[in-house]
Amino acid sequence: MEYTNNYVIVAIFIGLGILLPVVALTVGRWLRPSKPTEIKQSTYESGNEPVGVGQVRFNIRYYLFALMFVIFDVETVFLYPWAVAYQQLGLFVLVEMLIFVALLLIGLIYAWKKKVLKWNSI
Amino acid sequence: MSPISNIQPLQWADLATLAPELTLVIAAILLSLLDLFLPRKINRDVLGVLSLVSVLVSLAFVISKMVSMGASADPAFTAHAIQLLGQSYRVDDFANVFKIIFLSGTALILFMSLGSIREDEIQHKGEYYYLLLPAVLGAMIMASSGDLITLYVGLELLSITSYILVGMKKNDLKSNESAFKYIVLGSISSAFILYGMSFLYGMSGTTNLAGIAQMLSQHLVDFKVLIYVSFFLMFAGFAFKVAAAPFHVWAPDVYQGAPTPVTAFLAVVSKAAGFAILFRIFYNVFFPLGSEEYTYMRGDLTLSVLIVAALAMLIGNTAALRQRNVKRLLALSGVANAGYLLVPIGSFNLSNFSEFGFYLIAYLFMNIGALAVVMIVSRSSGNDEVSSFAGLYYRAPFTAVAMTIFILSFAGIPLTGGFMGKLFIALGAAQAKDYWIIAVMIITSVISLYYYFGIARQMYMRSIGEAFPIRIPAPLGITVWICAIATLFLGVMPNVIVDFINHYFSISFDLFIQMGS
Amino acid sequence: MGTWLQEPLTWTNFAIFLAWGVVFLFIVLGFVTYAIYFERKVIGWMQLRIGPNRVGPLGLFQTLADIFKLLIKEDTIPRKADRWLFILAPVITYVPSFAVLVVIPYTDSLYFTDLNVGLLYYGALSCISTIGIILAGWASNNKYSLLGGMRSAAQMISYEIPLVISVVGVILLNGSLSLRTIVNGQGDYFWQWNFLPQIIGFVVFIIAAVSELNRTPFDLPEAESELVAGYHVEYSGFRFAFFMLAEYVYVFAIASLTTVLFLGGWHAPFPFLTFIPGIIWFILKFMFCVFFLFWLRATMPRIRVDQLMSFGWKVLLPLSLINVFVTAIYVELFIK
Amino acid sequence: MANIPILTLITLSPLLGILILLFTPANKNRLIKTIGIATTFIPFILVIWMFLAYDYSEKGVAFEENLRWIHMPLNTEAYQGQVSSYFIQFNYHLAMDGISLLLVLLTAIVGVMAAFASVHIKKRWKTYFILFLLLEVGMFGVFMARDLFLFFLFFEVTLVATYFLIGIWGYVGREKAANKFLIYNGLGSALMLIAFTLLIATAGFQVDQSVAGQTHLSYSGDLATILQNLIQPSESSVVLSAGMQKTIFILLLVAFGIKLPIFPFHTWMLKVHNEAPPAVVMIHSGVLLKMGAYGLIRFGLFLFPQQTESWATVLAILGVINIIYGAVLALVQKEFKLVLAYSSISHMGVVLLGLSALNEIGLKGAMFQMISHGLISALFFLLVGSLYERTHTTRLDELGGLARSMPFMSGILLIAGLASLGLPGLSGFVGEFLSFLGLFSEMKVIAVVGTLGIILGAVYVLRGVLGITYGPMEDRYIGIRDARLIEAIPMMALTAFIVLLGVYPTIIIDPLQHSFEQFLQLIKVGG
Amino acid sequence: MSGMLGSYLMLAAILFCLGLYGALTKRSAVIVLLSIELMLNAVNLNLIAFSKYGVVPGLKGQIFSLFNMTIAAAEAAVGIAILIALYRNKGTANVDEFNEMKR
Repeated sequence: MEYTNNYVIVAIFIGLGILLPVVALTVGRWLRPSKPTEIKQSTYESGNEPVGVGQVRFNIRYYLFALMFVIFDVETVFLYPWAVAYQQLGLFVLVEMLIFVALLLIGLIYAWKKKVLKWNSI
Repeated sequence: MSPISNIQPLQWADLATLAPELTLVIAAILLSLLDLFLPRKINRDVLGVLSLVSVLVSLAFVISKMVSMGASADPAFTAHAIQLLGQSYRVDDFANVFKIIFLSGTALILFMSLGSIREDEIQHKGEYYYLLLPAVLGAMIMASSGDLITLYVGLELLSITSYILVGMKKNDLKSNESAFKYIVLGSISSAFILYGMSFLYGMSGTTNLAGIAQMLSQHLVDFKVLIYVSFFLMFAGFAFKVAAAPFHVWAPDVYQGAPTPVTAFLAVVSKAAGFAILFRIFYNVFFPLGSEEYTYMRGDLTLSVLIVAALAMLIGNTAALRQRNVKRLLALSGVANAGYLLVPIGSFNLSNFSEFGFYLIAYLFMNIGALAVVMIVSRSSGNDEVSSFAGLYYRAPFTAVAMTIFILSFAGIPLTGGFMGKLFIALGAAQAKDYWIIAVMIITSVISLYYYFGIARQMYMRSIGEAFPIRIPAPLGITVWICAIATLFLGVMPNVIVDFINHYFSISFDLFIQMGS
Repeated sequence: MGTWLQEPLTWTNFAIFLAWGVVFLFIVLGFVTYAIYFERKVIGWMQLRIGPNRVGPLGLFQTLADIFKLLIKEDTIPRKADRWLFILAPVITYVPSFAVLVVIPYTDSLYFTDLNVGLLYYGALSCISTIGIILAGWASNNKYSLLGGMRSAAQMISYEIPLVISVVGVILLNGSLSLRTIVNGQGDYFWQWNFLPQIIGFVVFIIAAVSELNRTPFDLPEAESELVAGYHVEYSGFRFAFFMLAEYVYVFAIASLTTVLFLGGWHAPFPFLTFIPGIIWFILKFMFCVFFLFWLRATMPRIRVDQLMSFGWKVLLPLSLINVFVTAIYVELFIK
Repeated sequence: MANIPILTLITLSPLLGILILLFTPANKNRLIKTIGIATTFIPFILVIWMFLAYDYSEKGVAFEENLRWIHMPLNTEAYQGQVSSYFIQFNYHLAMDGISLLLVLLTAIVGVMAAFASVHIKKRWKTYFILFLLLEVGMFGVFMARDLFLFFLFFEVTLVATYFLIGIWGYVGREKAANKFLIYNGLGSALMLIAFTLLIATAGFQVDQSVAGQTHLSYSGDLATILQNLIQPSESSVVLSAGMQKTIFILLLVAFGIKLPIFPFHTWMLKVHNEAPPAVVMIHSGVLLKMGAYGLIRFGLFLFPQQTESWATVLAILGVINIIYGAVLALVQKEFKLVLAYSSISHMGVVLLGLSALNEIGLKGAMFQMISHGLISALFFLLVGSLYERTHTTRLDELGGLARSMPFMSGILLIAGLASLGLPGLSGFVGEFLSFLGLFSEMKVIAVVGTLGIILGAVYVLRGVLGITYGPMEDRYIGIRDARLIEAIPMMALTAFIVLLGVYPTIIIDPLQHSFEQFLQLIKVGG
Repeated sequence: MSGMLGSYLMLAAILFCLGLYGALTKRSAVIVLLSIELMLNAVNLNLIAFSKYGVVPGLKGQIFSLFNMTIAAAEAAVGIAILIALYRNKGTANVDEFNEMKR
């Protein structure tokens, strides 16, 4: 069984995926006009003069959600192998995973109570 | 899929063995929920009391387990360890001794925090109380693990919780900053440990300590270089965790920035836990090496442990000379003490674990006691400078006397636990014929006299203008005196502890993890 | 197609793989072209409009014209932009969208690869697009873009979790991450398809998937009324086209994935209908999914950002976890 | 009589005072002083009684107490089945021989006198007397302990107590002095501890097979065991290599040399003499310095006779350097306390000389010199304390003609001076004479050079003493009064002892008779 | 396949060193945290290489790396949380300016 073949195809797909933008943009470069002006290249701000810096400080909420994501996403690292092997394992494994997920749920409740999940502005 | 069928799941019966750990887990969960749903106006000291209770319950479980195991053990020590989960978790007397140390240290810290932590210092007192539980749980897992994975999980449970605890003073810049330094350097050290572990795994194909030991000793010749590499990587990481020089740079900053009880936790429980795995891994994996023509290898490894020990003593003690902040000073003294504690690990002799355990216990009491005094003093003066001790003798004579006891113990003056511990360690090293390390130990203690007695000088020989008495919260006062009495007791009657350890502990059955079973 | 996978890797085989890849690429591009057309038509129809009808018969060449327009349009890169990231961002967004398609099985024999971690592969790669979007927002050095990018990131990561967990139920039932095995696990009666036993998971999956696509009602990152166009406000010409392309390729991917995971893939709804080839069934189901997505867009208003976040965390996530356990207990009781 | 633990009683009797003091209100100043002074009499009386009851022919065997204290088991797994127990053992072992007896006696006497002198202490009497009595416990213990661990313990007790006594009650420079004291002595005790550790781990090893089928291994700090193993090793004991012996000997030499003090390590002691309260200096100069010499005899000479022999010349040279250096510097000091400090260095040089003779006369001389110097310097500092009380200075250029306003104290000062310069008939003479006599038979040149120092001694003592008592008196000293009764009593008592020893030296030479016998035998055998 | 193993190990070593270098020298706190993740991932690579091409191939290495990922995530989460608190109080994420405590 040449299992590697699967990954060769994966590689081909990724390669094609990269190739398309490269080709398209290169072709586009030949076809499209290029007449840059100062105004064209300025930052768009609904037609007004840009104010302040573009890279504004964003809401702290974003970080909190990022943290939550990191924690819960990694949980799936355990859920997936568990789910795959589940049918071959005993009842105890169910209990163990139940405990594991219950702990995470407690984490969710914690975040909930601490108003982490409440979005209050942009 | 054969590997799956090899996994030995947890049995219901194992839960009884895990009672101490489970107590803490359940308590931590329930307390965190309680904290969430309890109305704001209820004082969170309730949670502190409950945490303390759960730690004590867990301690009771550990002791009863230890006693029952000791009773059932036949003379050949065969039934001395209970192994769970395919030998990845292991309840033996080595672990139990450490667990007792961790739990009693945590209990003292919790007790002294009760009523003495101010709301403006730590805003979420409830969190502080129940976060100590997973931290100590991590330490317990570390002491009990027989497998690299379990070990690492325990280590990180402890570390990550400690990072949070250090940053507990959310609005205090120092606390934030020290937490950040701690997490950066702590994670780097974890990475080192992990990197070393990965080589161990690579050489043996297993993460079980016994399996690794077996493979390494069988294929020593093939892996010579890798063994050194993994040893030094792991040792660097562990030296970080126990704050041994030259990997100690984080300690002063972190100790200074952390809330004082957390400092005590880091100085005692966290450090002890680091030593627990250091001991376990080195004795299981690295030091049994050196059959026949490769004895030099073990020599190299132990020598490097001793060198780090010597460096820690030298650097810790000399750097402490310049400190004006008590917590930084204690951090550096902690570095030196890490050096003392490394000596029994690096020198082979017949009593190293009891020496080590004894000194660790002595260190626990003197350190917690000293930090409790620091708490008392900084409550009244608002800072942690050495100069805030000025005239303490006039303002709180008994506390000053207790502090003197701790200082004497730190400095290694007889009739205190600290002296006894150092003496035992020195004698052990002498048995192993590592004479030079004795010299380093004792000479550096002389250097330490200067800064330890600097505190005494402030307390007795300096005075501040008005000598109004200091108000001491009862739990703090009691903690100080428990520690002082324990320190003296250890100095006068060291037999009690040493006999206890020696009665239960057996090197070959408690420290080394056997294959099979 | 599956048989080639068994053969040793030679240059000839490689060339065949490559050829099929290119063919597939064009199929996908064709799909995108006409999906856009179809979408406009459907929405027009639902809103009692006509939709595109000028370019070509029935407006069939409208999209082609659009593409050509984009191709010859001048391409500006703002002076303040982080040039390299700006160029890279659309590529990063697009490449995973195409690469995930490799694991989708269309019939029992028509598939490109049969990775044993297929589902995981899909989840892992689709996450990368988020990075492209954030990069685009950041590199434009524009307030709208940045906010759009951040919103998109927040939304995507919030819905990623329910999405990923909702399929755990399917994995539990089949004991495999290979999509082909998962389809084979579903029977020829439609009630044997996963969407009924896994109804909670299915609903969560659909909602989360729509959100992942950044489509209405979850199209906040590109909310025209607030953020002008979100993260791609500074993009023009073909660079912009790649963001659109990525979005529609993901429509393709999600529709196929839904079909595969929950709608029985190439299986017929009843055994007596098996005489119709699997590929037809697949395409039917697939078309239905695509249509459903367009339908949603025409029907639903955009929801508020706070509603969006709390819905993801407070409803979908607990639901998907519950689903996992209900399924596990079901498997424990009835299957093992 | 043997049932009474007399040694423990002597050692720990000051603790009784401490206990009483703990429950005395801190503001009852007279009561505290009374308790403090009274407590020092208990050991004093006990020691006198013991001194009289001491049976020279029995070598003080009657006075020995040995209790098991710290018993630290070691792991026996390595020897499974062969060894039934394996442990480290430290005993509470006190004993008495001639050397100890004399020094304990000295301690008791100086202790009482210093307690009297403590009336000058101005503040915090309670803490002061607690520490003072603790110091006394330590000193008794040091001289009686026959276990290395116990010895070290008592040694450190004196260290800590003295540190606080200097640091809290000293003069302006007290903190620096206390620190210097601490660091030097800490270093000394550290070296000592290293030496002891090595000794315990090697010579302290013992195999006990007395019960059939049971082997008991032990490491012990017991001096008798170590002596046995070093001098007459059995086949089971660890034989120390020559290098090891040398290392340990040098470590001990430096450790006790700091305490003694031997020339390059002496600077700390000047500070202490200058800054500590006089009552503490009495103890310090009178007794604590002797601990160095005692340690050198007990652990250096007795345990390592061969090493001592080969190092005798070095010791002698060091002694001479001490004598000359001390004497020369004493000559040029302007501060009387420093004159005394340097004279102490000089006199301790004599002790070293006596020891390095390695014959009976020399050793006895050294011991005698220790006792005598203890008494004399105690007397000196008693006087200094009283003097400072009145004049608030002890600088020679600011003092003079005090004989007129305080004849009694001046007289005593003169006697002390004469004793110090070695006038026959006073105690100082006997010690110096015997020491030099002993050395003359061994190393003539060195002895001659040493004698020169003694001549210098006469000059600086007289310069100092006469400068204070005679000459022009400054006006501000006119009104000052002579000694009060509470000051006069200890002065007279000390003077009496000095005279007694001068005219009747055998009273303390006799007890020494047997103490050196074994050592001298070994020297002869080895030589 | 041992050549394979060697190159993986080398790659892991390079990544580890890069991470270490970044963690110790970079000025931006976020990059410091990222560098640490890089170190941890280098270890994961090592483990997986060993589990595939090692002397004794087996699944344990992969299991180990799963645990590592989780732990690394938790660590990163806490690290970012602490950094946010610090940033709120201090107003900068520049490591060089974290010098509140006396040397």
